[in-house]
Amino acid sequence: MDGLGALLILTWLAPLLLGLLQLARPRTSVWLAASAATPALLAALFTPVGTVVELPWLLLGARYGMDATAQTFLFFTALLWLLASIFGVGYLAKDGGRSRFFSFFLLAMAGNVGLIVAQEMISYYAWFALMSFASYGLVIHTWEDEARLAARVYIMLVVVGEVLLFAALALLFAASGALGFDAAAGDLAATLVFVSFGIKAGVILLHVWLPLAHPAAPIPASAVLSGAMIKAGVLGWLRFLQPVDTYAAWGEFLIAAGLLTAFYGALIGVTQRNVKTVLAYSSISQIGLITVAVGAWLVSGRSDQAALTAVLLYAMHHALAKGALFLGVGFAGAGKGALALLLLPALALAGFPLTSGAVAKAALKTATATLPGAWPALLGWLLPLAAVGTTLLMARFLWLMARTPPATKAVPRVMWSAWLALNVGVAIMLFVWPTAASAVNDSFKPENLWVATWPVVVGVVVAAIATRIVTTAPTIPAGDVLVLYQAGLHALFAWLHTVRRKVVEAEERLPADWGSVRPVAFVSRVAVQWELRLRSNWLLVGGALLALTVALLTMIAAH
Amino acid sequence: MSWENSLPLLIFLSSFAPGLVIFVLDEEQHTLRTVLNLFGAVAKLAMVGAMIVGLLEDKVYETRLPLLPGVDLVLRADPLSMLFITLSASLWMVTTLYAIGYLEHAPNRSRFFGFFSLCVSSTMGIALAGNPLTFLIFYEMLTICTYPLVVHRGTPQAMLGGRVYLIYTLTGGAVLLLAVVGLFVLAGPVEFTDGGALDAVAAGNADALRWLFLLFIGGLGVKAALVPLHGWLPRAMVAPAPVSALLHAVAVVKAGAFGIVRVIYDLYGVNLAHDLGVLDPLLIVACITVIVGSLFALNQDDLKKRLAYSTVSQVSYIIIGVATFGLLGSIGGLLHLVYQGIMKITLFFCAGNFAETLGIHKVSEMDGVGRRMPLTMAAFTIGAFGMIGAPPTVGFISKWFLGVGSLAAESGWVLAVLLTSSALNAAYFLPILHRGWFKPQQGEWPEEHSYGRLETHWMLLFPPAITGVLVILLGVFANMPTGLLQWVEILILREYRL
Amino acid sequence: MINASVLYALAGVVLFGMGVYAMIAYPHLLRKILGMNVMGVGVFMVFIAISYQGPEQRADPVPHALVITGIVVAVCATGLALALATQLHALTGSARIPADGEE
Amino acid sequence: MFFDAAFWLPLAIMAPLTTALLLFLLPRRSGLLTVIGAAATIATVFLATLLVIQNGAARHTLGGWGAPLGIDLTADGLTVLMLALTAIVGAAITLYAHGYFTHPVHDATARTRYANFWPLWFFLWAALNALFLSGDVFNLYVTLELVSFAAVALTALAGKPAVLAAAMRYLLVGLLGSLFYLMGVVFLYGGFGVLDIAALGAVVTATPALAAAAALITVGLAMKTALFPLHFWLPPAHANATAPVSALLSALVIKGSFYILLRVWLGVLYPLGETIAPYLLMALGAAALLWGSLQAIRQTRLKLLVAYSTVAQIGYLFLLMPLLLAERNNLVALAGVVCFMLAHATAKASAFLSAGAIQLATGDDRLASLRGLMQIMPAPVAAFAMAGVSLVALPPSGGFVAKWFMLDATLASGYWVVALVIVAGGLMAAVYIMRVLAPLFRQVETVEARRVEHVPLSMNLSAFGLAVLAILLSFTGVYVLEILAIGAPWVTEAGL
Repeated sequence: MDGLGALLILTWLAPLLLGLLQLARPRTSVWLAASAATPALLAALFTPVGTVVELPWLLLGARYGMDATAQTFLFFTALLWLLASIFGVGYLAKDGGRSRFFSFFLLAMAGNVGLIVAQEMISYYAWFALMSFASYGLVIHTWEDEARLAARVYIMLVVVGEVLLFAALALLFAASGALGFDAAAGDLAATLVFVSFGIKAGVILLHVWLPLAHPAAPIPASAVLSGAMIKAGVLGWLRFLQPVDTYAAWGEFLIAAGLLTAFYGALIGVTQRNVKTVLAYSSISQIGLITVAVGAWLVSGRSDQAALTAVLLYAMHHALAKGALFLGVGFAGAGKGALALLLLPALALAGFPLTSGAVAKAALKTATATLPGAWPALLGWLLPLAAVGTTLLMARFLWLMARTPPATKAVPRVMWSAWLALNVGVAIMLFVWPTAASAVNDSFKPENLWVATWPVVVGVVVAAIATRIVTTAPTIPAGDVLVLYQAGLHALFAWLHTVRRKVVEAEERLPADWGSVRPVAFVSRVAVQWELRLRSNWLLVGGALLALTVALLTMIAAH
Repeated sequence: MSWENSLPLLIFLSSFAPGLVIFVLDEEQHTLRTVLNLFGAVAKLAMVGAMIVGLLEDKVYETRLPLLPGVDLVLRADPLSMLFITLSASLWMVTTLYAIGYLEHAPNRSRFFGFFSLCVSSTMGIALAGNPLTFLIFYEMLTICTYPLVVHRGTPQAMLGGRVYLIYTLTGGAVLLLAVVGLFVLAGPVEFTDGGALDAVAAGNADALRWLFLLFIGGLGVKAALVPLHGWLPRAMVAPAPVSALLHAVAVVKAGAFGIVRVIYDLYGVNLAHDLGVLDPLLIVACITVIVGSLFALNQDDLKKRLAYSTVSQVSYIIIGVATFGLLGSIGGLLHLVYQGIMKITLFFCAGNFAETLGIHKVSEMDGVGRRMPLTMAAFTIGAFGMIGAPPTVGFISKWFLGVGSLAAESGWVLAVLLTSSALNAAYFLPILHRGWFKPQQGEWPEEHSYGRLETHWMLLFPPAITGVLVILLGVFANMPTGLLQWVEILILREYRL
Repeated sequence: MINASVLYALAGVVLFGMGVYAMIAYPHLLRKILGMNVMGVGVFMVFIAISYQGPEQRADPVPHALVITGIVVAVCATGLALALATQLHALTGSARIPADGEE
Repeated sequence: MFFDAAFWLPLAIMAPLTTALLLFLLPRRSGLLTVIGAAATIATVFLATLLVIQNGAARHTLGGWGAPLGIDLTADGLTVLMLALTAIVGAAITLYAHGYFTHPVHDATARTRYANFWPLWFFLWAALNALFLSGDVFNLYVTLELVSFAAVALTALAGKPAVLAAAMRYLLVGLLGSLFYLMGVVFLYGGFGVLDIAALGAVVTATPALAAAAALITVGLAMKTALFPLHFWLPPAHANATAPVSALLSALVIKGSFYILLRVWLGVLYPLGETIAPYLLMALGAAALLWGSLQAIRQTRLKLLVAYSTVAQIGYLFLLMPLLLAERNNLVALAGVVCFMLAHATAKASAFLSAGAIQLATGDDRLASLRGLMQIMPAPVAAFAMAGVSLVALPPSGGFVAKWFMLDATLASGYWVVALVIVAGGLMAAVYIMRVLAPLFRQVETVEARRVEHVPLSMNLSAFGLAVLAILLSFTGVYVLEILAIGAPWVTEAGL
């Protein structure tokens, strides 16, 4: 293991150790914690693709490495975590639970970073679990009612996800006999992978925790939850599903599911009144588009790099933009400047030309162009429509932000610098990122410029009209279909409770005290009575004596 | 008798003899008792270490005393017994330390530590037993020696718990006795052999062997707490925490599970057991136990009771492993034999700490306990995640092998059972963690003691800390060369005669 | 064909039976002790009867020796029994065995 | 001469008998005399035992007269085992009695009465040794009566009305039983013209005389052995006697009559072994086991509980009758029965002795008053617990070895129902033993310790020693089997 390899290990080791240190010694400098993502960032920039570190003694034989996918993911993840933690230093300056927050924050970071550089299933699973469980501390941090509800829903889905993922892992291992990422098992395994990572990513119907949890967490945590952590689900699909022929149908399913998610997120999102909930639904909507890209990747096969590139670019674009938007919530009421600055990530998300969103959309279009059947045509219509939805969401978001009453205190400088840095990232990163070069070129093509522009315009117009017409917007509670799930869950728990009560009753019927069991008690009482008679009545004994003698005689004589 | 051949006996005596001496000690001879206890524990650990080294050099350690015509009392070291004995010797060491701290001011300490030592001696005997009769002898001895520990407090509740314990375990012992004698009548004096010892009599006796298997499992299943034979376990919870820890992790419950392992691997032989078709019914019973045990644990407000039901469920993971025909599942089962011990002992240590330091006995009293006792709560957290089977704890490692093992054995439904259990484990452990770490404290602790700078007495704090760290380290470094995993793999290959 | 020795033997058996009956049926201790003696006499009669070996031969001497021993034993038994009975009478004022109930 | 076992056989009777006579004459010297007498008896018994083990069965013709008129003493493996058992248990009880009868809780008159223990006990010892050594069926009758007389007198020693009644009943039952036996002997002699067991064994055939003899002998001895339902006399006698006497009665006296039963069936009545009579005995044994255990469980007094335990455990002795008799060379079954006698004798003696110590110290033998005694008198409690382990037949203990042999024999012959009864008996024994032990662990509310009388070391030592022996007997199974084979005519090679 050379220095660059060591750096690869340090990506997760640093936040892990610093997180534990923070847990054990709450007085530790918070800046140390804030810098924990630095090794990951450095590794993303300097560790060459193809670096592999084998640690056979770790877990069941661990393998870490850098590939193109990991590089992109690691870069935006590390960047977002770094800036979010710097932001957090300011945001939580007055918070009594700051060190505890940072402990969980760093542990979640270690998980997020670790799963990106992991190159086999067990390590991925381990880091995924660490990230998921540690995030509980982030979601519940404020201890408000919403946070506690959100945390409850969150942890349930985490457990379900973990359990299903374990099953998927086992099936994949059973199929291939190895722990690497190149196994493909049957439909059951694929279903499990889809669902377990779908929960994390927030695909339609599996998304219910997301609109609750992302808003409930403190802002820096929301940023990484929405920006970085849900991408772990996407990465999971990339790692655990293989673009092989048997999975082509799954690809089409993913495309369909992604489209549904994209529209569904937008539809529900515009009805929300909490800025962060709007953003959370926007994340769901965007994840839908990334899911489309992943589906395209599954359909198009291993040889076609376009789809994979689309996934990576879209993930990076969304991570940075959504991160910037969430951090921006911290500047609500901080004046016109902040609001204006928010336009950048908002437009980027909507895919307006010259923004990272346009680049990502161009990549997505290239990726979907080669799809079989009616897909390209269909997507050609639906993707811009999705962008309309996104625009509406962003409009709703900005409108809500603008209506926030002015804040009384000035925002600390640390937060400003972190946010600004992230906005710079949003502005330039996709334009300088090496693998994005062709997508950048594509995005400047006239037809693409047109496709990028009109939905935004339409969206803005619709939004403008809507603010006039719609006076009473319908309110859909955050988590939407969660209500249905809760009903189902209640039924399940009621059933479980009945089962449990029945078993407990059965268990209680196992007697502890045999003496009090009625037949036993009866027999022993009768026995004691007769024994006393036997002991005081010679005739009884004499009878027994004679009977025995006669019995023996007959028995012997009978022979 | 050469040195090598007396070593198993010495290992037995290293706790037996101190135990006997402790009985006659005065209540106040605290120091001498502690010295005796710790000396025994250290000496035993040293001898076990020497034995492991020797076994690697292919030495044979076997103590043989004539007992009955044709059947000797055999104490022998083989890889499987070393697995169990290493576990129990190490955990005994830790538990002794804990018990000394726990019972510092309690009455009847001489009696307690005397039986405590005898209990461990019996466990050593069970581990080293080289034939069914020897196993039975120590198995019953364990039953007897544990009773005074269970009823140690002498409260009506304790007496009831003890009585139920005896009713169950003695009945189980009687069934086991029938099995052992029946086997002796059928097959003559057999000894535990890698890969099984009954091949010679298997032909033509299939039905008899199946009945005997039923008796064996019936007898051992009581201690292993297979549903519906588990009723004693939650009631035995009235015992002091170190006893519960020992009972659940090393001694009684584990003895039952170990016995089942022995019967399947070294008596019947896993191949023969598979051919007889007795593994699948056992697997089903174990699966039912896993689920039912977890279900019981839900909503159980008494912390130790919750842990007890969790044991019911977890020990059957071991049974699932050995009842799954295939290398991977078997590895998982044996790994869990060790891992479950470490995890459960951690949890019980922590439960004991809460009870002893703050007077907390119920889950509902645990709000905010993590801030008052962070280290204990951390250890508890690790143990709990181990039980759920989250990586990188040891619980994950064994669950992984069990899971892929069940798939390899083409009984995928077992995987579903395991995962349901995991989810249920999460359902009853995570709320505890939530209370401990996140909920704010409500009111005063029921009964708080102060221990200066540390959150509790150091003798109470170190044991869970050590075992908690082990839960992580053994999981993280599971694949270390010459580690446990390799050991178990070699062992299993021998059992399958591969 | 019943000859004298068989008759004696049968009488002995009958005596034995009467003794058993007396020991069982009569609560008074003295009757019990007497019953015991009657039983003994019955046994001895049978014993002596079987020593008859026909008109030509002398009687078998062994049963005689045994019966003498037996009488000694019976006398001892009677003595012991009477001593105990006296004691019991002295202590309880009754010459019956008190009903044995739970204390 | 000294290396001939036969030389020592009469001495094994003479030594205790002489001691008994001397004790009658010189009651003031009882301390010294008992020590010398016990030592001499034990020494001769052990010499005889060792020599028999080494050289095989021995026969001594008293006065050189020889059968039929003379009396022969015979010793084979079974004999020496019983002799040794009597010596060991007797020695422990002797030691115990020294502490017990001189204890200051007894008043002067009681102590004077108790002085009679010593000659009676040595007389009993002599009678038991004579019983085990007797080689003909009439001698067995005489020794049986002698044992019975000594036992009755010892029972009456306690002096209370209840115990006198019990002794009276005991005597009458004993006489009834032995007269039945004698009648059986008469039939044997009438039928076959010999009394020597070995000689009888050579000539017996299944005739009506043998049948009548079998019925009478069996019933008589079953009564004296207190086999259910003829056990009614035992609990009051054993429970009300003084502790050393209870131990003697339960441990040794009962075994005397069973020994005769075993001898006579194996040596003489075996032609009837194929009938269903042994199955009746087996059924009664099973009934005794279950009935006695049930009664023991229901008792509230310690000594009555132990006495009923004896009623129950006698059942074990009869359970294997069909096995023993149908195939006379079933050495495993025989070993089971004999091991059981050894284990039961030591364990039950220890149980009675420790119960006696507790009763002496607390003046109370209700189970409820045992609470909290563990700290105050650990030695008797520990002894009782260890004896209990053997009575329940948990490993490792003598009782377990016996149970192992029994189960082995029954399962090997397919009597699995009997095996189940054996196991059930063990479990029920556990229940009544725990009824004694559990209260000992109960929490005591008052901090102040209960006041109890001091228990002398000799008592503790003997109770504890016997209990340890009951445990250590677990290592004797192999040797018992070997010794039993010595001079046993019914053992063929196939049986080993």
